[in-house]
Amino acid sequence: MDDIQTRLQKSSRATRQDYFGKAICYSCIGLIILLVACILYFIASKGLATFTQNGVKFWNFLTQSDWKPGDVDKYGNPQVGALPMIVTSFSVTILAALLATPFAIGAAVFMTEIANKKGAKFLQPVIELLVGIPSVVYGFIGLSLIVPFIRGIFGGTGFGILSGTLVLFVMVLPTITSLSVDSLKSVPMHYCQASLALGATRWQTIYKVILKAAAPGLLTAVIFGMARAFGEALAVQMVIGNAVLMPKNLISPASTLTSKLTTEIGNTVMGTLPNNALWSLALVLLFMSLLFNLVVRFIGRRGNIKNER
Amino acid sequence: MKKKTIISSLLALGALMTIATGCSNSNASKSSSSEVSGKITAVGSTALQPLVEKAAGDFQKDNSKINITVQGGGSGTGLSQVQDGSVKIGNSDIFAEQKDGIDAKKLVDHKVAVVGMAPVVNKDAGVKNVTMDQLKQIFTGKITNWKDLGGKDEKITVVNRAEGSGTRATFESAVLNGEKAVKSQEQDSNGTVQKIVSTTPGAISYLAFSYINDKVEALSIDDVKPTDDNVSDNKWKIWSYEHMYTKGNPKDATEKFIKYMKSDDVQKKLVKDMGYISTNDMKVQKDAKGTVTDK
Amino acid sequence: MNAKKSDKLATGIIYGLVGIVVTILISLLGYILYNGVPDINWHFLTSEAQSFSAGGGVRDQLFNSLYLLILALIISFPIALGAGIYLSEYAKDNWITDIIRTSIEVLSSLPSVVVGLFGYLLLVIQLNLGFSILAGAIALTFFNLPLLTRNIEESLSSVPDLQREAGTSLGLSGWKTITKIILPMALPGILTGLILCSGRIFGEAAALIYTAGQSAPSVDYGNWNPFTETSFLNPMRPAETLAVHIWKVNTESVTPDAGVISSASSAVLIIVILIFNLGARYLGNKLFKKMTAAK
Amino acid sequence: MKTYDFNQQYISKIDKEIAISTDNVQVHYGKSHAIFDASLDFPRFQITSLIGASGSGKSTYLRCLNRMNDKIAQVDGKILYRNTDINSKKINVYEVRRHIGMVFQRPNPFAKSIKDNILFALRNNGINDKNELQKRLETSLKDAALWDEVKDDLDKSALALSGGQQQRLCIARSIAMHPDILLLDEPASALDPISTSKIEETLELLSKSYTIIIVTHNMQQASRISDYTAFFHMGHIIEYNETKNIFTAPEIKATEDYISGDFG
Repeated sequence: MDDIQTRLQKSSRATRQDYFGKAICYSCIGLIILLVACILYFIASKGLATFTQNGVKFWNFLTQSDWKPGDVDKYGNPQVGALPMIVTSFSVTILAALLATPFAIGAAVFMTEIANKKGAKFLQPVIELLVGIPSVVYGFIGLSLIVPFIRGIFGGTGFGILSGTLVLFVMVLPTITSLSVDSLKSVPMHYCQASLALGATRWQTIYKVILKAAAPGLLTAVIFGMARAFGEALAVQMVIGNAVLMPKNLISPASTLTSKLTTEIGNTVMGTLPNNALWSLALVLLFMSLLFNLVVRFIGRRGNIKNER
Repeated sequence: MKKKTIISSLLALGALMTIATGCSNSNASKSSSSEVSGKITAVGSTALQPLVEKAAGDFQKDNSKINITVQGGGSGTGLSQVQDGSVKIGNSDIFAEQKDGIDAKKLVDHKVAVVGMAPVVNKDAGVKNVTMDQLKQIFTGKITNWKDLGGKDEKITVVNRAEGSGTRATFESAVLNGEKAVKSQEQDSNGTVQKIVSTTPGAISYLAFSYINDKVEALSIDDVKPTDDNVSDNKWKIWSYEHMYTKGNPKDATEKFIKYMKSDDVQKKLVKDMGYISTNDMKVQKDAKGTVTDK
Repeated sequence: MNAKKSDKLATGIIYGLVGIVVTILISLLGYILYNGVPDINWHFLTSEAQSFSAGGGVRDQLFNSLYLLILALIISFPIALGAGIYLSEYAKDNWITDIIRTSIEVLSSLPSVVVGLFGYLLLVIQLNLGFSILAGAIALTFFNLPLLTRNIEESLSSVPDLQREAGTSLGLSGWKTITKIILPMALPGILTGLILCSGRIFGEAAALIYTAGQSAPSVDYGNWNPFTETSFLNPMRPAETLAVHIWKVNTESVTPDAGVISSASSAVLIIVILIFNLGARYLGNKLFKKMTAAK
Repeated sequence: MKTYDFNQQYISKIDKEIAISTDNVQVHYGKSHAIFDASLDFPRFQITSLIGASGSGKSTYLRCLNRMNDKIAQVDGKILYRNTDINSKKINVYEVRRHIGMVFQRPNPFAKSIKDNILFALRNNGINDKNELQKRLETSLKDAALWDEVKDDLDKSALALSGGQQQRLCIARSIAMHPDILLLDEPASALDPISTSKIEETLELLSKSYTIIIVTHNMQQASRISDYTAFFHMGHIIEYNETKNIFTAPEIKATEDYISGDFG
C-alpha cells in the first residue's frame, strides 16, 4: 500500500522518457526555426546592402525597369530596377497555376473518386515519377519542343512568358496533383457515402461534399505548386529568353527573378553592387514567397471558419 | 529504439567525419617532406574548369602527394575567393582589373590559354560575312533586319551573353567600342546559346570557337575567318585569355601545378583538345585595357 | 440542367482532363526514355565522365547522387521526425505553433536558387566547407525538412486517437506511445512521403550547383575510409550529381556526344527514381500487411 | 424538454471499503463547464455503472479518474485513491494509469500481434522475466475469456480479430497490468448482442478481483451487471445508489423519468 503511494508521487522511467522525448522534439523544432531565421537573416543582410551600402533607393528598385547594376544613368544613380522581373515572375507563376489547377484537381478527383483501383494505381507512380525529373530536362524539352511550337503558332522568337508558363504547367502538375490526391483522400469516407445515400449524384457529391471538405487542402496543393513555379530557375531560364524588358505580351522575351539570379551570380564579385543587387532579387523572391504564404494561410483560415459554421 | 540509435550513431559518425577531415586537411598542409606536397583548391570559371580538372588529374599521377580540387562557381567567385585567400587559385575568363571590387595588384595573373570567339547566326539568315561596324550596329540595335546586310528579309534576334560574363566583356570591348548593347535576351552558357541560335530563325549571338559546329553559321568579320591562326596574329580581334590567379607569387605545390599548366604537356595537348589556343602559339599579347602588342 | 445530365457532363469533363494529363505525362516519360534508353549500357554506367572526348559515362555522378541523397536523408529525417512529432503530438493551438508552422511553410516555398545561394554563402564560404557533398547534403536538407515534416505530421495525425488513448491508458509515457505505437502505424505513409522527397532530391540541380559543386574528381572506390581525400565516402569532396551533370553537359560541355550523355543520363535518373519508387511502395505495402493481416 | 432542478440530488452513503472517490470535481472544456461538483465514492470489488443521456458528462467524468482528460480539459477538485489526491499536478500520471486501467468505446488494439498487444506495456514497465510474461499473457487472456479462441494464433495480428474479440483483447491488455481499478467507457456499444453478453460475463467474473466502473447507455446492461449506479444529467450527478434501488425505487424524479423512458 505504502509502496504504491510513494510510487504515485515519484517520477518514474515513463516521466523521464517523456522529458527526453519532449526535449528531442523541441530541439528539432528549434533547429528548424533557427534555420529559417538564419536564411532570413543572411539573405536580408545581403539583399539590403544594396540599399544601405550602395545607396540605391528602395522605391526605385521596385518601380524602375532598367537593370544594369554595373552602369550608372545620366544622374549618376545605379540602374537597378527590378520591376520587369517581378512582373514576369508573377505572371508565369499565376498563369501556370491557373492552367494546372483544373487539370490537377480533375486528375486527383479521377484517382480518388472515379477510377477503379487499377487506374489510380497506375497514375500515382507515374505522377510521383514526374516530380523527380530534373528541371534541366524540362528546360531542354521546353527548348526543343515548346519554343518552336509557340514560334510556329504565334510568331516571334518563341521565347517568352507563354513558353515559360507551359513548361511550368507541366512541372507543377505532378506536385499539385499528388498533394490534391492526399487532401481528397483525407475526406472521411462516410461524408461521401452519406451524400450518395441521400440520392445525390456522383458529381453532386464530389462537387458539393468532397471538394468543399477538401478545399483548404486543395488550396495548399495549389500553393505548393505555385511555390515551385515561383522558385523554378533552370527550366524557365532556358525558355523565357532572359531579357530584362517589361513584358509587353506573352510571347516577347522576358526575365524572371530566378533566371536573372542564376545567370549572373557566378559572374559577380562578392560585396560589389552587381552582386548585392542580385541578393536583393533573392530577397524579393524570399519576401514574395513569404507574402504568398501568409495570404493563402489567411484565405485557408477563413475557409476553415466558414466550414465549421 | 533500435532505429533511433542507428540514426543517431550515423549522425555522430557524420559529425566525427567532418571534424576528422577538417583535421586531416590542416595536417596535410603542414607536413612537408622533400617531395612537394599539399592541397590546392582552384575555383572559378566554368569554362576553364574542365581543362584544369583534366590537367589536375594528369598532374596528380606524377605527384601523388599533391591533392588538387577544382570547382566551378564562375569567374567572379573565383576572383573574390582567391582575393580572400580562401582558395589557392582563382580561375577567371576575365582580367582581374576588369572586375569591380577586386584589387588586381594583390593578384598574380597566369595566362594558361587563349579563347577565340566568333559571332554566330542561324543558318536561315543568309549572311556569312559582316564588317566590324555592321556587327556593332546589330548589337547596339541599329540594324534590325537581315536584308540590310544582304540576307533574308527576317528580323534580327539578338541573343547576348550574361552581363558580367567574361565572354560578353571580351566581345563588347572588341566590337562595341564603349557603346551600350541593345536590351535583349541573355543567356549564360555556350551550350544554351548554341542551341538557341541553331533553332531560332534570325538569331545572332557569339560563341567560343570550341562550341561552334555545323548547326550554326559562324560569321567572318571583314572577310577574316574565325580560325586559331587568325587569332594568333590578332587578325581576328575577338579573343581573350583564360587566367589562373594566385594571391601573391605561387609557392610550393601551387607553383609546380601552374608551371605544369604552362608546360607543353598541357599546352600542346589538353588545351588543343579543349578547343582553346595555346598561349605559346600567340604572336601577340593583350593587356587588361585591350591594347594588343607584339610579343 | 438536371442532376443526371450535369453528372454525365462533369464526368466527361473529368475524363477529358485526365486524358490530357495522362497524354502529357506519358509522352513526356516516353520522350525521355525513348531518347535515352538505347544509349544506356554497362559501359555508360560504370565509366568516368569525359570532359572533351566522347564515350564518357556517369559512374561518379550516379554514385554521388545516391550518396548525397543518403547523407541528406540521414541529416534531415531525424530532424523532420522530431518536428513532425512535435507538430502532431505536442503542439498546442496557439501563436507559437502558428509561427512554427509559418516558418516551415516559408522554408518549403523557398526557391531552390535561394537555398542554393544561401548554402553557398553560409556553408561553402562562411563555414569553409568548400563545394562539398556535406554542403550539398545540408542544402538539400532545407528542401527536405518542410516536406518531410509535413508528411510525417500528417501520417501521424491520421493514426486514430484511440491508439494514443490505448497507449496512455496503459501507463505508457507519451513518448513511448508515439514512438512504439503511433509511429509504426504511420510508417507506410511516412515511407511514401520519403519517396516523393527522394525523387525531388534526385532531380534537384539548382541548389547543388552552388553547394555540392560541378566537378566530379576521380575517387577511389576501394578506399572505405571516409577521412581520406580520395575515398569515395569522403563527404568533403566536391560532387557533381546526375542532375547537375545533365545541366552541365547541356550548357557548357564541349563533349561531342553531349546530347547522348544528357538524354541517357535523364533516362537513368528516371529509371533510378522508378526503382526507388517501386521498391519503397513494395516495402510500404509489406509493412502495412505485416501489421494488419494474419501471419 | 423538461427542466429538472439540479439541486435535487440523492447520493447514498457507501458502507463498504472505498477504492476511489472524487470530491467536488469540476471539468471545464475551455469556457464550457462540463462537470459540476461531482463527489462520489466507489466501493471496492464492485461494479458501478454510470448512466445518463448523451452529453450528460458521464464519460468525461470517467476519464477524470485516470487522468485521461489531462490534455483536453481543465479538471479541478480532488480525486482520492489510496489516500492520495491523484488529481494533483505533482502526481506521476503514468503510475496512476498503471493502477487505474481503461477500456474504450471502440476496440483499439495495437497494430501488433495478439501476444505483443498484451506484453508490450508490460515489457515497457520493466517486466522482462519470460515466465512471468507468459503467465500474465495466459491469465489475462483467460480472465478476458479470449484464451480459448486465440491460444493458437498468438502471433497473428490483433487487427485480424473480430470486433468483440478485439474488445476482449483490450480488456485483457488492461488487466495484464494488474490494475486496481478498471474503467470501461461503453465497452459494448460498438458490438453485437452476442459479443456484448460475452463481455458482460467477463466483467462479472472480473469484479471478484477488480473494482470496475463502467459507463453505459444500455440500462438493461447497467441493471444486469452493476452493484451500484450513478445517474448523470447535464454535468450533474443526480442520483447514486445501489443499482436495485435506482431501478426499482428512484428517489429523484429525473432519474425515474430517465429510467422509465419519459425523459427530456
